[in-house]
Amino acid sequence: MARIGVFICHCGENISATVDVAKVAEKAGKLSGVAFSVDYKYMCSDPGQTLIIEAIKKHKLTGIVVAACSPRMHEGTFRKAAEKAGINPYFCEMANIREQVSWVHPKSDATTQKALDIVRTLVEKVKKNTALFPIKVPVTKTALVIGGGIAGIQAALDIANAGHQVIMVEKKPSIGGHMSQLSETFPTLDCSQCILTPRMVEVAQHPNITLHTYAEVESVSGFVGNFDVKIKMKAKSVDYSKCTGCGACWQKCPSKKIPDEFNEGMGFRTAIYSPFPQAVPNKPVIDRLNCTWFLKGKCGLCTKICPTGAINYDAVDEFIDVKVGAIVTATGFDLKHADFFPEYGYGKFKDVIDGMQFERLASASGPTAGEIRRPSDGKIPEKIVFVACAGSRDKAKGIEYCSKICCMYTAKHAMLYKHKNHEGKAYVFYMDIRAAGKDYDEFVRRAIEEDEVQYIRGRVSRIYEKNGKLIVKGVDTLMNGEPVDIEADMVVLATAVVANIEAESLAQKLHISYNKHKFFAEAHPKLKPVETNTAGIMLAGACQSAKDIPESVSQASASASKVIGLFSSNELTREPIVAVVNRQAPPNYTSCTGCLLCQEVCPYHAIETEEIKDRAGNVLKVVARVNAGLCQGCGTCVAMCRNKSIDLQGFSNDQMLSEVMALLNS
Amino acid sequence: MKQLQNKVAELFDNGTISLMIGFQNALNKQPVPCFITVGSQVERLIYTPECKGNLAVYLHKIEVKQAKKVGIIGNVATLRSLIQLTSENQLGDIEKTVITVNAQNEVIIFANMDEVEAYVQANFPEYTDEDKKLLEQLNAMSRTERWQYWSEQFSACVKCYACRAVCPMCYCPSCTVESNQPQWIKVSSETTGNLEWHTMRAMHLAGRCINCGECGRICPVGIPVHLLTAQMNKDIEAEFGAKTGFSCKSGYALNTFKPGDKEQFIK
Amino acid sequence: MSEQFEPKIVAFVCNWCTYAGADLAGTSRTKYATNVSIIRFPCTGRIDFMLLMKAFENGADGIIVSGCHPNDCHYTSGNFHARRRWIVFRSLLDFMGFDTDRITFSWVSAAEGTKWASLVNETTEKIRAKGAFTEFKNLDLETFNRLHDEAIAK
Amino acid sequence: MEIKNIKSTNIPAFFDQLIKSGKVVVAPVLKKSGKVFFEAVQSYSQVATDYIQTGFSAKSVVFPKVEELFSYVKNDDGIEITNNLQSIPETIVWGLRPCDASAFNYLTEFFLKENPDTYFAARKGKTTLVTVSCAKADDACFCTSVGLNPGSTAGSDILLTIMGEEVYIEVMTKKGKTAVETSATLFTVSEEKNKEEFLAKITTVFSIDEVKERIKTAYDSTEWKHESMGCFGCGACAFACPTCTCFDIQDEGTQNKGVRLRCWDACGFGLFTKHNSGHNPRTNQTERRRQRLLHKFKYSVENLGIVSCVGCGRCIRVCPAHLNIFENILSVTTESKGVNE
Repeated sequence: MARIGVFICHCGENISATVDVAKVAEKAGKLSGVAFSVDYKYMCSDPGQTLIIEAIKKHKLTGIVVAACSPRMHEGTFRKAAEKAGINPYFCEMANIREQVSWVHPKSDATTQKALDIVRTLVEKVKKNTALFPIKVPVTKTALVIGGGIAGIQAALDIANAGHQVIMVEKKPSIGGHMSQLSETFPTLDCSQCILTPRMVEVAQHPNITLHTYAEVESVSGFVGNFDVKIKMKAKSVDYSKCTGCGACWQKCPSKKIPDEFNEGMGFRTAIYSPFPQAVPNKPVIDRLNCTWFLKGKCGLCTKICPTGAINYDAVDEFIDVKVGAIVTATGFDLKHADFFPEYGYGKFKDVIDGMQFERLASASGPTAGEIRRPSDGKIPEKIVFVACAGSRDKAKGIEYCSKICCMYTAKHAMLYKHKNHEGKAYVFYMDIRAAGKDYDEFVRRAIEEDEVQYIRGRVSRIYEKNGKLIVKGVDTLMNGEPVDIEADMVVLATAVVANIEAESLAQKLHISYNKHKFFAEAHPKLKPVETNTAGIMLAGACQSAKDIPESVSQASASASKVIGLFSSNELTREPIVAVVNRQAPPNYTSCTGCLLCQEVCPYHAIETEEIKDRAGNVLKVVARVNAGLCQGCGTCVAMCRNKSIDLQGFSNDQMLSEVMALLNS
Repeated sequence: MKQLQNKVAELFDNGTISLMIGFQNALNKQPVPCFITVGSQVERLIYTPECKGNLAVYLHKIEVKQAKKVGIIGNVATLRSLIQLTSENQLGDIEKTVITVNAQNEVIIFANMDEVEAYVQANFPEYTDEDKKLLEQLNAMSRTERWQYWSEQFSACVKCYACRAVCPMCYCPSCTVESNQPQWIKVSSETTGNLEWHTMRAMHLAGRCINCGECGRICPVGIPVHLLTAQMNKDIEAEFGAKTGFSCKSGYALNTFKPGDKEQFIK
Repeated sequence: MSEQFEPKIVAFVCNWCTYAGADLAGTSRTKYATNVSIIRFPCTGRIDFMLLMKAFENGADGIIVSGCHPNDCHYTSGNFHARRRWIVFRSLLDFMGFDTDRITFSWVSAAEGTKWASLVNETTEKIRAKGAFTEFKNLDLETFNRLHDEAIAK
Repeated sequence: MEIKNIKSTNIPAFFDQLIKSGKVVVAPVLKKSGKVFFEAVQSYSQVATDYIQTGFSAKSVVFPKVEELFSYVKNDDGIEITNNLQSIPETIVWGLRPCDASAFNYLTEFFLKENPDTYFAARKGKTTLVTVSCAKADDACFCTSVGLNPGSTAGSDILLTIMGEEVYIEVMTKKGKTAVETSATLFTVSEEKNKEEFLAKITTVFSIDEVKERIKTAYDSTEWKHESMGCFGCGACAFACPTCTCFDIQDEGTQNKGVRLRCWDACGFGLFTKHNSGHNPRTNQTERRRQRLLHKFKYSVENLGIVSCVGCGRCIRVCPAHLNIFENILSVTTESKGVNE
């Protein structure tokens, strides 16, 4: 016989202001099977929890209903309290009378009645609850890091340094990511490559890290602690075991006029290439789309020249299968460019460039060896206009969010320019200056005050060419919207940060969610900012949202610590909210018919088959079995099983039907 | 008839089958199911266009399963049942020999399910004229008239479950209607419960029913229950392009989805 | 003045989107009608059509079924399976002459607290205008001990 | 017994008088499905006359398919229990066949002999059976094989035999007399007549005495299996049968109110004997069908001295598998002559 305790929380006055909590407690006390009922100011407080624990012990309660806030808030809290009192934590249910009652309805009898209805519903549910026990699954202590930018590098190094194996997958021929393209970094103006490349080398040399460059994640199956990942190793056409990275091949390669991605199209590279001098690994790949051998079937110069015979035109894409326990997704971002800003003439005027192109111009290793020269004629510009928020915070462009890094890098760009051309003039059009980071605002002030960069608060409406100059038309909103025309030699657009172009397809492979801009979604915006809703998959860096380097690195370390935490024990404890196929006495053994129509429904491929055998080992029937490690507890199989042979623990047929009946029968 | 009997006798003789499920004549001249276990009894076997019963349902009987090597005869609806049951992994433990008699009165013994599929696909049946007419009538009614019609029909239901018993697709060893923990549907036969029962049955058969019409034909109180699943199949075919009992590998419309499924009814 | 009819509406919602959306409506203090009570499911895919039938049998005047928008499902595809199930279920109910308008299907995301509030209000108004759901109750009256009770009623 | 005559043209007038008497009149009605079922009617125009046998028997008048035994309401003062016994109306069943009427004798024995059933007693006490003897029969009819005939008066309060323009009335009981008295002027006194030529000719398929004897040892007959192979395990035969009395007690309700119901059940259902443990003593349809048939021809004879099959043939007509009860009985009793396997 059930002995249920009902605990009504006032939540200060959050609930009691509109719900007559005393009446709910009194009426709940009269419900069949309820042995104890009380209301209290703050159930989640220490004294509140003690009250629950004492009541469970004193009244020998078999289950409890805490009517308070949303279970999404405090279910864990009260389940722990129940456990402390000696009952199975899954005999605790929460009635949400705050978010879904007191906060959305006025003080009235109907509101109190609704609270009582919900309490009654949960009382009937908890009567049908069963003791559930956490599921233990083994953990493979290897992490997969997807993406070899600074976030991926940081996460990989942290995990590897903690003594766990890491597999890093990078789709480009080298790790390093966007950071390797940067000239200097704000707010310290230290050289990006100087601080990054040692980290890249560390990754390559770390005994615990296996690096796969020019590789992509093909598919992911399995579940936390036990992911099976298929990695596609794109054909490099170079045998890395033989290649020494001497560079003879790319020096001799005749296809030299290929726009260089690393230099954002402002320089050229060869068909066999290593993206940049400090690349890790510093070994080339053949760009088959541009290689004469692959286009025309002749040339073969690199094979002839290679001293170690490492060139292999017959290489094909290969697939390897790895088993990992956790995944860190650090796939970074892209910048909006081409054709996105027709009004700014991007793509039409050679001297309208984006921020990353400016980085390359300012970089000592860039196409101009660090001299800022305009792309059209190589002249050193006398006037540069920087346009912040090019695309960001612009509903009309479909990007309402702030790209976050542009205020800072625009200030940096202006500064770098001024440092290199003291006589030059730099203008920045901005909407607001968002420089909320350590030493950030000081940095911007320095640009304005010491380097005399002219900041104009207003938007640029148009850029056009006139007499070899770029006319930037804008307004100065601090001067009553007075029109401003600047004759510039070069314009730099701080274009919006957008999700990696392949983010969506990767999210689908990983079964993680993403927002409408295709940035990956964290499990909780505040409390679980690095986890995803899929257990065992973490986020690091700009794949989640626009981030600067320190933020990306912090999040990467946070992800790494989550992974290390996960790897800290040999097995993993999972919530037992999983589906189960019933078991019955012989001769049925189970009511499952083995039609297996449920297999197709399961998003996690958690439904396997099981042979039911008699004592002599003869197979009596083949039925479904749920792999509790894979099952995530959605219950879609339960709703489609015709004779209810599968049920979902915690949301069983018995529980759900009891809830419906109780809600409607007062 | 003789041809059929000889061929079946042969199947017994060469050990292909140990049980033949077929039809025989009975007292009221209606073909009735018969179960032949020795070749010498084959002269009981008949097969006429009146043999409409769907014998596939017997393949779920434990006594039949025990026979292992089973011969079964039937029309296209029966063959469709076999295809659908195969796709639902229900016939794995029986070595079945499938027989039909075509429009030219030739006895066909299928070598395997592929041949059954090919035959079914070449002779895929339409809805009967009578069913078409009834469905049209029902669809032409106003919603409240349809409600009236079905409530009257279901009020007569006595829950004898003959509709379930004759259905080859109703093979669950325990049916949800019999579940008492939780009790989904009342045991007593009152109209709401009857309506729930038939709704559930239709939903569980939607996309699986092979339109043999047996359930409606045998209802002791004459409820045309088969119209529910017939309409469902029509809708499902129109909506998702799925045919039941068409291919052993074709899926089930309700355990799959397309991202572009219609949703104008969803706010 | 006659008292206005207050329909009983049950909402079957998924934990991750609509339930969270309803929580958000609360956190944002968005006011809405008291007529709708939520039953929480892990996913719309879990919602058995029989539960809808039972809700009507037990006196619900209307039902809301709501979950994550397509592509937003926490379990990636539970809502897609649910959607297909509802397509078929609605067509069956309609064929049986059941007023499918009493069931409101919706996608409400965790961010759409306002949508949840207006969905509740609109559904409440719609069901209020339709009046109490009596079809099932009438069936019971009609057939319970039919031979005898009819006569007594005369 | 009183014997009377009425002109067939006066039957509607008699019928309408019965309705006017305030009693519920249950009579065969032709349904849209083309089948004839008993139903409460308001006028003779609703009554079907051209039928061999109704789809279901009239047993539901005294043993409804669902019967409320009592209802309860929980309130602050405790639990209040009420039942419908007082409101059971006086009922006349019109147009049942002699086989069905005789089934009422069996039902009465079954429900009232030991531990009398209050509900049945109340209903039976208020029920008058106006039987019409059979002028037609079909292949399924076999009442003559179980000791009855198309003109049997057993169980009836009144038996009507249509003899051309005249209807021959045998008033068997006081209740019958009361019914006739509602329209006394329509009836004339008649001498006893031979009904034979107005009755259907029904083949006798077996000797009931021989069957009763042989079936004693038929339990282990191997024929049960052959005869039951076709059985799907539905309850159509039991629900159509005038003497099947299996029932299931069900409580339906919520926390605070509910009813206890007696619902028809069938021994042919697999669930009928299934234990909570999952064990089922009757493991297959063969055993279940044997139970049903032995109950009719053996167990009820042992317990109540009555063969509880009345030969109405309904189970043969409704069986989805077209199983035939008398053929089955013949085969198990023929085969088991003498030896048990």
